[in-house]
Amino acid sequence: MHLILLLAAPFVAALLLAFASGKEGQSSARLGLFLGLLTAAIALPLVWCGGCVSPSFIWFQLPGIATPTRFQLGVDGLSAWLLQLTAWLVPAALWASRRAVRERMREFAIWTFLLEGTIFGSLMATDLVLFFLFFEAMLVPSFVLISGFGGRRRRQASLLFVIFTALGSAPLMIAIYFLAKIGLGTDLAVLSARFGILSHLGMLPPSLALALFAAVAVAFVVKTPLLPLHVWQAETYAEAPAGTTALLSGAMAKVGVYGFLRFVIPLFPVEAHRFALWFVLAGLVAVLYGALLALTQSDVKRLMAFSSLGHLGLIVAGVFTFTPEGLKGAMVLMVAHGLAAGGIFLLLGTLERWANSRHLDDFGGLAGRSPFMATLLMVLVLAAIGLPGTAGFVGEFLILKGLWTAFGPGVAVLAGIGVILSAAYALRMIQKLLFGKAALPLEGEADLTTGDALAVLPLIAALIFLGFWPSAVTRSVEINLYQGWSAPSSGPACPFHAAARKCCPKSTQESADAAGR
Amino acid sequence: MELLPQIYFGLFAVLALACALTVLVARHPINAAMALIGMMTSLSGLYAILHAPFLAVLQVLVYAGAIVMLLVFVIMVLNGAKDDHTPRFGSLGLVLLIVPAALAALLTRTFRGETISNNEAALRGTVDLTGQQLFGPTGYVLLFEAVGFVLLTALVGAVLLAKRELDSHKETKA
Amino acid sequence: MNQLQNYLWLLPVLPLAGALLNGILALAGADTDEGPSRGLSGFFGTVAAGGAFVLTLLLALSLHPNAVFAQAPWTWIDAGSFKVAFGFSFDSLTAMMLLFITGIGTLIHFYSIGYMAEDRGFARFFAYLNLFLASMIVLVLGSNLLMTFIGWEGVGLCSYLLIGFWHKEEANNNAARKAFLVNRAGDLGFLLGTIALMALMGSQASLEYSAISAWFRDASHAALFAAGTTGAGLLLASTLLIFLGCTGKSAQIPLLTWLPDAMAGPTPVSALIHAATMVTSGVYLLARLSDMFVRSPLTLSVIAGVGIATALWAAVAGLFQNDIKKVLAYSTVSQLGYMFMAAGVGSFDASLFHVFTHAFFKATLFLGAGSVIHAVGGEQDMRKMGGLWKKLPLTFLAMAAGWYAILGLPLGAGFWSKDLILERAYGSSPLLYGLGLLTAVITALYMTRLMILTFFGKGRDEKLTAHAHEAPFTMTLPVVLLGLGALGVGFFWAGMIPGLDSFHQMLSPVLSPAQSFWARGNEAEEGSALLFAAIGTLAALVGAGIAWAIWSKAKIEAVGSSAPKGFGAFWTFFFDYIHGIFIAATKALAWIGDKIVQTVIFNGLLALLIYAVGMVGDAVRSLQRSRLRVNLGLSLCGLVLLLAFFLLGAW
Amino acid sequence: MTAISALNVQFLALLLFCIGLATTLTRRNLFFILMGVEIMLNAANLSFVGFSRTFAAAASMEGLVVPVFVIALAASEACIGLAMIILVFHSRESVDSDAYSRMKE
Repeated sequence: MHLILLLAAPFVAALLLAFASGKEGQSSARLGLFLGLLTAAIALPLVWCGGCVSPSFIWFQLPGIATPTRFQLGVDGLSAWLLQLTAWLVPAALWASRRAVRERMREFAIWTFLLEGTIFGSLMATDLVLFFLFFEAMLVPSFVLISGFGGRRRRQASLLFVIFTALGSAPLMIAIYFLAKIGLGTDLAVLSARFGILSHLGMLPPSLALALFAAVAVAFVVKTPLLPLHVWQAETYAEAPAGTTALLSGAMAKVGVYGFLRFVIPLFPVEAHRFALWFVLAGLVAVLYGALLALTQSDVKRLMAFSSLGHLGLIVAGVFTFTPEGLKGAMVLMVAHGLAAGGIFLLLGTLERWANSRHLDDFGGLAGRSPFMATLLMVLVLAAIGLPGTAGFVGEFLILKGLWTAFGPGVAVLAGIGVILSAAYALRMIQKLLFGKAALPLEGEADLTTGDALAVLPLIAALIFLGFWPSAVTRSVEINLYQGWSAPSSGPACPFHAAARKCCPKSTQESADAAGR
Repeated sequence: MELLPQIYFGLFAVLALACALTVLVARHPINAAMALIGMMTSLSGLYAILHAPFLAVLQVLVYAGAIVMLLVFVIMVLNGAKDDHTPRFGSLGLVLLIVPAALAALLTRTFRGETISNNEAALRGTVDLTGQQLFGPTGYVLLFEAVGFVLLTALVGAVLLAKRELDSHKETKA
Repeated sequence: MNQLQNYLWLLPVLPLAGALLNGILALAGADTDEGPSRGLSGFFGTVAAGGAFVLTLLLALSLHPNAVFAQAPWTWIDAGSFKVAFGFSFDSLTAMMLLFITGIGTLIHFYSIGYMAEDRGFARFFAYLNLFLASMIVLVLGSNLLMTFIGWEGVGLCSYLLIGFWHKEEANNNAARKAFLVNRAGDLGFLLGTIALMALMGSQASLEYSAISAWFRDASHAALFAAGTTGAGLLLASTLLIFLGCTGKSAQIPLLTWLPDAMAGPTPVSALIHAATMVTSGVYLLARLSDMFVRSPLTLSVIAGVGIATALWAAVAGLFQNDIKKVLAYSTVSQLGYMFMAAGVGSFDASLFHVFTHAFFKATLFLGAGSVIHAVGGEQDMRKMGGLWKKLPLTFLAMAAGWYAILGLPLGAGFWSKDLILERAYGSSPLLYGLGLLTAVITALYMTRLMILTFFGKGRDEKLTAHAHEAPFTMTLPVVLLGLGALGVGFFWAGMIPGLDSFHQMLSPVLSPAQSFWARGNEAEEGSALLFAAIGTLAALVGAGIAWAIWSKAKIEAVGSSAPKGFGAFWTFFFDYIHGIFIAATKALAWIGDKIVQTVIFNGLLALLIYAVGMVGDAVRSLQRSRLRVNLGLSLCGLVLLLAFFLLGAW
Repeated sequence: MTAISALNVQFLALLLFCIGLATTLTRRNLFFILMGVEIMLNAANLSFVGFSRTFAAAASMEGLVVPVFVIALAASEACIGLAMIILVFHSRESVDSDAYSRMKE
């Protein structure tokens, strides 16, 4: 029931806001903050509960599929922290946006809650159809948020975003139907247990398995994004309102990585291992490419967008090392990047409002004008580049170690160069924004008030806390609902066959054998 | 095999077809509307001999009595909706006749050899039984309510549409 | 007294608390005209540093020579079989490092109260300084490589913040950024080296220093990295990569360009971070991992080579500088080169001893220079100074003590440590010894030049020197104390005087296994200690004499900026040019990525796609635009076709 | 009951449906289009009633319930449709469906 309550909470919040008076932005923001915190409070116990599943009931029947689609929610170590991340970013984003959105705050909050709800749904769904429903529904609130509250080129950006992500997930839909058709339903637990063995035992033509794998993977490649399907990202992140960008990069992009962890790898262990190196390389290309492009950007939000591209590339690379370090590092880095990038985007939103510009050259000397803002931004940027003592470092180190273990030093060095470059662009940004002399007179309040800082301070606190106690994340990863992806607790990268075997525990192996006969 | 129902069936069937064809080819909408009434009435007769008296009455009351009358009313309001400059059939329209013809041929071919027969145990569709079916425990109460809402919405919508029209007329006149 | 070891965590927490307090003070007082109370933040900052010093002293006194205080409050990283503790360990090496770090740190905090008194960012400065001290303590106190790395990057961050302390000047910011980035390149080496080390140790991988030492000391593991195996490659990679990290932090070739630029920061910062403590952490790390390094002779010879090359290069570069702080910066680089050379010949204890003495005399010199700069109103160009010894007698005396020590004149601190290094270098290779001696001559040359230009002759710029006056008590006291230290601390290990080797005794539990392992492989020739001392003194005197001959009577004019020109510039900025190549390459790549890949390829493809879709859409729309019935008819056609397909297909 | 062939009812419904469809497709007058739709709805109703006679007992009533709803919906459809015709007739002075094809412009 807890999970259903959690899923319902954002939708109920949106409904409540819809009934509330929208005349005063301030009171809408307060209501939104309150409801967001309430939702986050509901999500909080999940960190301790480990794996839990809601009661399941039959939802509807897909035509042509024997097994019904079930409405069931599940949370385990993989999703619990991403849920936390989303749940806590939402109140922060709402609170930080209140001065920028002003009187349209109610609408902004409603759509933000809807976005939160759909992200929750896709993180909790244990059925492919249910997942796909939420995964696609995510587009609607984000489209409205971008095109309704965004910057000057918001319409192009929102269209680009929706077209790319919708096209990307279209093959996923076909693949889901196909999987359901051959794989005894759409329930993830069943499917992941049986489908792997089907392809492993050669009952599935390899080319078909490959096509399905590609269809599923491409949806998440777009969402994450990885090169070359990242074209929508910079434009979208730059034009979306700051609060939404924080959610897009902080939470929604993680759903892409989550998709790899929850669907691609459990369903296609053989293919995933076969193409692991390619995914790692794609991730590293994204790391280097993102860092290099971030070095040349003059638009702060675009700069941070490319930085996100790089970080997510590193995360994907970590996932595809198939080592416990790589996976855990990816998890920690996901949380860390969500917090840090989310916070940075929120602060950049305030800066954008002050300067009425996003151009780096229009800024300068903020450290003298607004020391509080400068301090917070500095801390967040340092966290983003993975300074030890923040969660990002643990993630990056573990991923580096995983890369070295799985693919040797060359790959690790490539990733490391990306890490250096990330410091280069981050410091360039810091220098242009905070130091030197002021370029343009800024409008607005002199500095962040304590109230404004409240949106960001918890993020910083969490970053530092997880920097010293990352076990909170890494231990929970070991709790996994499905057999599909069990993090190997020791030993090197699982080889081809071992992985396939791992995906099929005994009981299901027998049943699959029976099915085979 | 009783003869009387057969005769009635043939009569009503021919009548319905003739009326429908009249609608298809009629020049003036008012003629078509009259033919439509004829078709509705003959269908009502068919329902009656198919043991569905409630539907037969409903058909006459709602369809022939209300819907087509509304149609006629609007045609009259719009002054016969004279469209002398509108040809009866476009040249394109004739080409499109292929579609229904093909559909008819296709389905006829499909069902020609089928054997379906009436069931002796079928119940008679009286008001009583139909009502029980509608509102019974396994019934359609929710759907019925929903349809009620749809009707209400249609009513309000029609009023709004027509009212806006009237308002705009007032404005243009003023 | 053993209860004390439960308070290890307090060592970094004390300055951290100071940093937080000062940070809050700085932010809270930001919108007032005066800024936060200077007395309060100076007090907090200094007390936090002093508290750490007192605690270190108590811990060091209660530490048995062979014992280790250890504390690991929790498991930090937990990824399956790979676990890293959040642990502190306090052994004699740590004790030695911490004593001078916190001791000199406290003095410099005290000095800063005077030096920064006029500055608006007083509280911020103390926050950074305290944060630096906390990071440095973590660096030294950490019980494993990753704990050290927290401090390692932490001090890098503080260095960044403090170099760019006066952030309105673009030059300072650039210097700060350069320092951070060059360090980051080194830090990557550190991390990758750590990972390589774990790969080498395999299933027993642990990052705890005690475990690493034990692993390498265990003779049964020698086969794992015997020549020709993958293990040998891993060992080489690991040691070289970690050494790369050390070159970054300790400004050695090739990652040394940041340190001279780092002089943009306030002078106490230069003294504390960029002379006495942070830059020596590379040497500390080598000593910490000495058991590993001695098993890779190739790496050690690389270290020795890099060390002497850096020492010589930086000493020559020091000759070309006119900025008083730049001279000291290159001098620091040069002295660090000495330390690395010592480590490279397997004499970790000698290298650490030089770290220790160097901390005192270089801090003296920097703080003295700071007093001079303070006295002449912020001018740093030596060519404009002169004749200051009458006006700043105390400062002059202290700096003279520093000068005496760095030259290695008898009984000064540098005399003992430098001679020890040269002696050990001779035992390893006469070439190293010769180059080291040459460096000593040049060191004497530029240091004497500095003293002459600053303190002797006539004041060359009356405007500056006329009103020069001795700094306040808070500034002179630390300078004098450190000056005394520069003269006296050498007696902790006065090799020629029997009984005076407490420093050596203290470190031997940590370092002797590695050094004796090394000594077994490298039979050193023994020379007469007295002879080495005499030659060393002679070299210093020669250098000083030449300098006196050239500059005491020379007419010096201050023209243009204080940066060197001509060949001096080429020599000084040689490595900047090389770094420039990398920067240019990165920029070119970024340009290609931005303008070609992103704009032309990706956005071009996107535009093409948009165009194609638009065209198809237009085409289809023109079909749709015709009559309603046609649309309906067409869709029905489709329906009929579908029906036909299924119905007829079924037959 | 057995008097009337169930198949013939279906064929009648099919023919009616096709005539309605033809009316909708070929006529250009909006009124005729609307009337064609009504014919098609009626044909569907007839089909439902015809099939309902082939079931036994309570199941035979199901087919008689659907037309009730269809009739209700047809009423609302006519209601809205006619209102719209009035609306567009006033704006275009024509009931030619081709004249309305470009609703957008």
